[in-house]
Amino acid sequence: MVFVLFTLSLLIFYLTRGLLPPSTALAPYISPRIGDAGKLSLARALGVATSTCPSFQDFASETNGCIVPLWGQYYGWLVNVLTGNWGFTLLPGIAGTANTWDVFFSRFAFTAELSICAAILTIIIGIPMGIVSATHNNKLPDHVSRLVSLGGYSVPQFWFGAMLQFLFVLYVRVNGAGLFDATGALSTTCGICFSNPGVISSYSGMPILDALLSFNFPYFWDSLVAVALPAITLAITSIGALTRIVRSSMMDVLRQDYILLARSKGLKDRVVIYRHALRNAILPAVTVSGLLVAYLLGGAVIVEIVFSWPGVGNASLAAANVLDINFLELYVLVTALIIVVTNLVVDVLYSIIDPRIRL
Amino acid sequence: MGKVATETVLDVNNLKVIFHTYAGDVKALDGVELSVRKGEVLGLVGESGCGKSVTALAVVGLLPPNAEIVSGEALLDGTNLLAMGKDELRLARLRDVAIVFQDPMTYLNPVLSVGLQITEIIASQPDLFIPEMIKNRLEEISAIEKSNGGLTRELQVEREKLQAASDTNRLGNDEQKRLTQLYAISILKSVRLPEPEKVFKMYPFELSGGMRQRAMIAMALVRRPKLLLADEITTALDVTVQAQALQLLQQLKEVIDTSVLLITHDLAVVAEVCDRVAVMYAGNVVEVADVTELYRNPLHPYTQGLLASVPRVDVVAEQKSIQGSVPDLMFPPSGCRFHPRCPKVFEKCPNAKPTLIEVSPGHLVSCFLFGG
Amino acid sequence: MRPKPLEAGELYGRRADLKYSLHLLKLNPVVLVGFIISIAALLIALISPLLVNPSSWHLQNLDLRLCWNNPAFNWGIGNVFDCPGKIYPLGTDQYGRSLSEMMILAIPIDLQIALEVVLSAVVIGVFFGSIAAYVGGILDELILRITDVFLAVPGILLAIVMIVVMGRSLFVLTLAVLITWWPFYVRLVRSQVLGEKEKPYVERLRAMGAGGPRILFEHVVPNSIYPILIQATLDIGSVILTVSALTFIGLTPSPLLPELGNLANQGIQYFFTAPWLILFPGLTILVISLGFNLLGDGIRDIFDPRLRR
Amino acid sequence: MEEGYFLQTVDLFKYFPIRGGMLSRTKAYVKAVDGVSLGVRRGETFGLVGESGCGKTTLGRTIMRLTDSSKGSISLEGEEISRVKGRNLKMVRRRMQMVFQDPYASLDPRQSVRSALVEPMKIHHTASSKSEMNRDAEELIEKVGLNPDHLARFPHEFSGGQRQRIAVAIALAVKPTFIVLDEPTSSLDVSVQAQILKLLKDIQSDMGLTYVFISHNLAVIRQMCPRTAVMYLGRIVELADTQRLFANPKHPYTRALLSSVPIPDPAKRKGLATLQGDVPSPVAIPAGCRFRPRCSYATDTCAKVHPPMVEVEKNHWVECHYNLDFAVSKI
Repeated sequence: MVFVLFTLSLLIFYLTRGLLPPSTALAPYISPRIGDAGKLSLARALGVATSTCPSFQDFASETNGCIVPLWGQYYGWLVNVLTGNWGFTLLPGIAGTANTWDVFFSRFAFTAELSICAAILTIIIGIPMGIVSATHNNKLPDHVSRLVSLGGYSVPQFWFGAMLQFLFVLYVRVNGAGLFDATGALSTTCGICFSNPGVISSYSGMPILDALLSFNFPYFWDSLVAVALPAITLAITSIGALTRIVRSSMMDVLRQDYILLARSKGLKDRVVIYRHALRNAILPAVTVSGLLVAYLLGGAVIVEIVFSWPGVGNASLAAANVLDINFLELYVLVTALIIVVTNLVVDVLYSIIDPRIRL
Repeated sequence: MGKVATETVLDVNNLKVIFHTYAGDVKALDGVELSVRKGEVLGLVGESGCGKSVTALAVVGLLPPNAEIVSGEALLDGTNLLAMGKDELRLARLRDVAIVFQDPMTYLNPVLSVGLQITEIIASQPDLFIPEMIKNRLEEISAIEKSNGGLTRELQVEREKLQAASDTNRLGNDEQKRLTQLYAISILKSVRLPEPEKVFKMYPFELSGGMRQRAMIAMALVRRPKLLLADEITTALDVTVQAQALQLLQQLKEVIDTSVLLITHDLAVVAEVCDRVAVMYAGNVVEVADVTELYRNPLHPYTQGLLASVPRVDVVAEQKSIQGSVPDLMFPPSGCRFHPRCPKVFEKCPNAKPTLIEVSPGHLVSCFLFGG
Repeated sequence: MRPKPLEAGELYGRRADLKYSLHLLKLNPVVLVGFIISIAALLIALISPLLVNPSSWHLQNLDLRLCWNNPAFNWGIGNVFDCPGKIYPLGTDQYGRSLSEMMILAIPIDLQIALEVVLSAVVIGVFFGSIAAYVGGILDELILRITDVFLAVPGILLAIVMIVVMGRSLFVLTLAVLITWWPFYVRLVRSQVLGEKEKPYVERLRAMGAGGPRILFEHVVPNSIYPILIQATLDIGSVILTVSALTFIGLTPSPLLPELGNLANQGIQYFFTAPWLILFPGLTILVISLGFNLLGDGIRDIFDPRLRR
Repeated sequence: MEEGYFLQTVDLFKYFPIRGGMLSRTKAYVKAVDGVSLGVRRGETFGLVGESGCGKTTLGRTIMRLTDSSKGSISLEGEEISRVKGRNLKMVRRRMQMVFQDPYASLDPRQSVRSALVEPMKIHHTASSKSEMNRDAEELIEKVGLNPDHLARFPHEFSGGQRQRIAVAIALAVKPTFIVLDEPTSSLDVSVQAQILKLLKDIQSDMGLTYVFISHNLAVIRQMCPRTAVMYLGRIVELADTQRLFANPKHPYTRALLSSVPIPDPAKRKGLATLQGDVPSPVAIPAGCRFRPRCSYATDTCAKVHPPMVEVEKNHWVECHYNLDFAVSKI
């Protein structure tokens, strides 16, 4: 785990700092809009004293020895990070120097909300659909679910999202806002959520959860509506993937000898399928949940851009464009941590479901 | 098939089964005739692919979805299993016909405990099992009474409660659960598993091959079936474990008073435990006889060949094999399906299908040499 | 659907094996659809230079006309496109180019990237995966840990950073997707080879005196290649999806480039005036991707040993 | 034991480590082969019989150098082979071959019979030209009772018996002098089994081969092997001429094995004697005599002292503290 995170941080560092000449790579940092605090922080990150390189421009010039070698820069960054200092972010639109950690996590809450909603959709649709498909092999429900899952797996998310928006706006245009507080703007069907951050107290930063915790039900409904389309769009691919996995493992399991014995014992079909087959068939699906989480977090980048969702994914492109190393590192490391932890949880789950595996 | 005087449990008549595969139709069973008498062990022998397991699965309605029963009937005490509805058939499997399979590793569910795999049978239709469970527990209590010369207060209370319950045939939920568990453990004990309480909680992977086979037999035993289908139950076992399993099977047969259809490819096992034998070849029963009669006086050329090819542990003798190999049942030979390999083939064989006729009392053979 | 049975003796030899596969293919309509779509896409890609002048995408035609002036949908953006019609079957884009022509030019670009990525990933996967599985020990551990690193981060994130840093070109785009794709193949090949090398015939070959490379590359790898090829077929669709997603968010060498994701991206701003600009490129991606997925799914069924009796 | 054996193992051990926990430390060993000494005479068929998990297959694989022994020596025609490597190992492999249990799995499904037959010739450069290889392949395929038309076909087009013939032909391709037959007929039907056994006998007398015949099937062992060793939990517990071993077993385990084999003759029905309990795990082998926990003759000595291998009669070796006589219990 430590190895994975460490190697990833090196990789990202090399990608953003090592491939370009230092003057280019560091250019975004050398901007007058970074105040003295920023300068200090930068100097610390680069491992140089502000006294030897007094001006911002000096940082970027290789001649007077202000630029330390790449490994030195990495060392400086690593020491800062290990002491809890993630530096400032260069994201455009943020005045002055903003703390990377704060900016990241205020946005990350939105990404988390979106991904969790999509994950819930994936599980509650994908697993039953896979089961139905397998138990009705080559009958109508199988064909339908196969088409839906393959379709979901093949549809470009950005396009699917755009089409959903189009249909939604058409609906609002034709029928009036009705249930929705639609202003006509594409992504902000939830007017209050994003524009008035102070409306409710923030516990988690996720609008849905916060609204629930503060018993603000109109707000809750609004945020639910807001997340609906992006979450469906994000979930569509993973629903397809999960359905296919559950279907094929379920079909494998239904062919197993122990299913034959279970049926020969005179058990009801329901018992055979849900007790005997599903427990075994769910194992492959559990195994890939790490991959599914990676799917969701990766897909979130595109979906957030399409829906102008104020999460981290939406900011990733801008961050990459300005070579905002602090933001990108934090982003990559947090997602990697989530995926690695998911895999650990999978191991635990596995040993609970399958008695043959002991931790 | 001649009417048999003795009472039969299972009568299979003219059973034809086809498997539809992507490559074509496999004519797996071609009119199987078979009857199991009450209280006997009938051996069903044949080489791999001859259809012996398919026969058993067809009888209990567990053929894979690509199988089609073209014709035939399987009468269990006079009722046709093949004409039953789904639920009726499920109840028949639950109560009347139990099947024990070959490989106890793959046939037990790896993620469920042995105990659960037994108790779920009872839980699926508890009212069917309550009288037996109460009777079993009362017997256990009496046994304790006998050995200890008295009963504790709790056991006395329990006995009274159970006696009351046996009149109404109703139990409370918790009581039912407790009795089910006790009953399952007593069954595990009766198949002579050591430390049944422990085995109850164990998972299949924690048991040895022989113990798993016993656990599977226990699952059949719980139901006290009229007919037990034992499908190659000793094939995956070592000789010493095989001996244990066969011994157990014989003893249990006496205890629960059932009939057994023992499906095997091992002629030595048949000779050891069966009362009568039916020999199958390529989807047909070709010869049926009393076990001593069959081994002393095999009539069908296939039976003769099969017996001559078995190596024996007691004498050194040259084994003779049957020429050729088992036909591909997608393209079965015409007429008598054995004719391409038969040393006594004559012009009639490829052109017509012989029928199973009784040549001497209790000895049936399907071959033109004997009329057919 | 009940197949016509094969005649006896029809099932011999390698050619018969192929014939049997085709026989199964005919019986499976879903695969057939996938097969037709995939072949059609490849054909269009091959003959596209004959259909459309490959350099025509530079030519902007700003002699604009107005075709759709529905007040309900007039969002104040200039209606500058020609609608789908006789001259331009799918209308024109905001540069005045025929959308149908641009899409014909786009298909080979997307397919080429997809094939390059998948084939390279297969080659890398077969090499490192089979060696990791066969040699085992520290080498296996090392290769596994490296794939762990790449599997722990959403590929698209790495790809975005790579493209931004290394420059927006088709080569970098291909490379960026490949970097995130190869670890899956290493894992897949490794697990296939691990399973295959436990089979008794490998033991027999060792007993015969065959050396490691012969066993690995002449027997084990060819025998474990089917699932990998199936995965590759499925992945052609997925790579197209990833590439078009990257270009859709603007990581394209040129806004004019006829590439399906980029065409959709250019079109999205005219969503309500010219919805066909995003509808058709997206639909094309869906159909091609679905085609390869159907094909891969069906091939998996066909080569399923359980169906092969 | 006498000198001049064709194949001899002395105190051969094969332990498989069980790794687990942090840093994959070795937690325990599976003692698959736990000190085996045996000698096979030139031109004989040496039977190795035992139940599953007794280590007979591992012993075969260790002799074949498919897995490295943990300790002990193996010599083939007087030459120590337990540690040879590389080129020398390849030379050894040319002299000894193996036929495996499952003819379905022991052939590469994508390889035609011809290519499979020619491959060992290529590896060992035993044929100089392509035409010579083809001629040899045709000769081989006829030798095992198939015809040259079969050369172009693939394994899945053959029946089980035919496949095993092909496997035998491949083993013969490099003209070995020694073959380990690991349960060569146990996945075949009885009516086919006899053909293969006869083929193996014919080839042996034809080419002067030496066989080690591994099987769990006592009846087959009785028909095939003049001398037999009985294995239990990684050790040979009894070794004698087969005739004598079957008529007068000296080890209680051998006796138990023999009496639990049913005989295909209802007239000889005897009621199968059963051995209680299961084979202990090869990870935790009982101290003293390893058969003690299941042995009805066990004494305190058996629990404490590992019994020595003694020659109770000429060429009849038993690993038991007591010279028991079971001859009366005619089987």
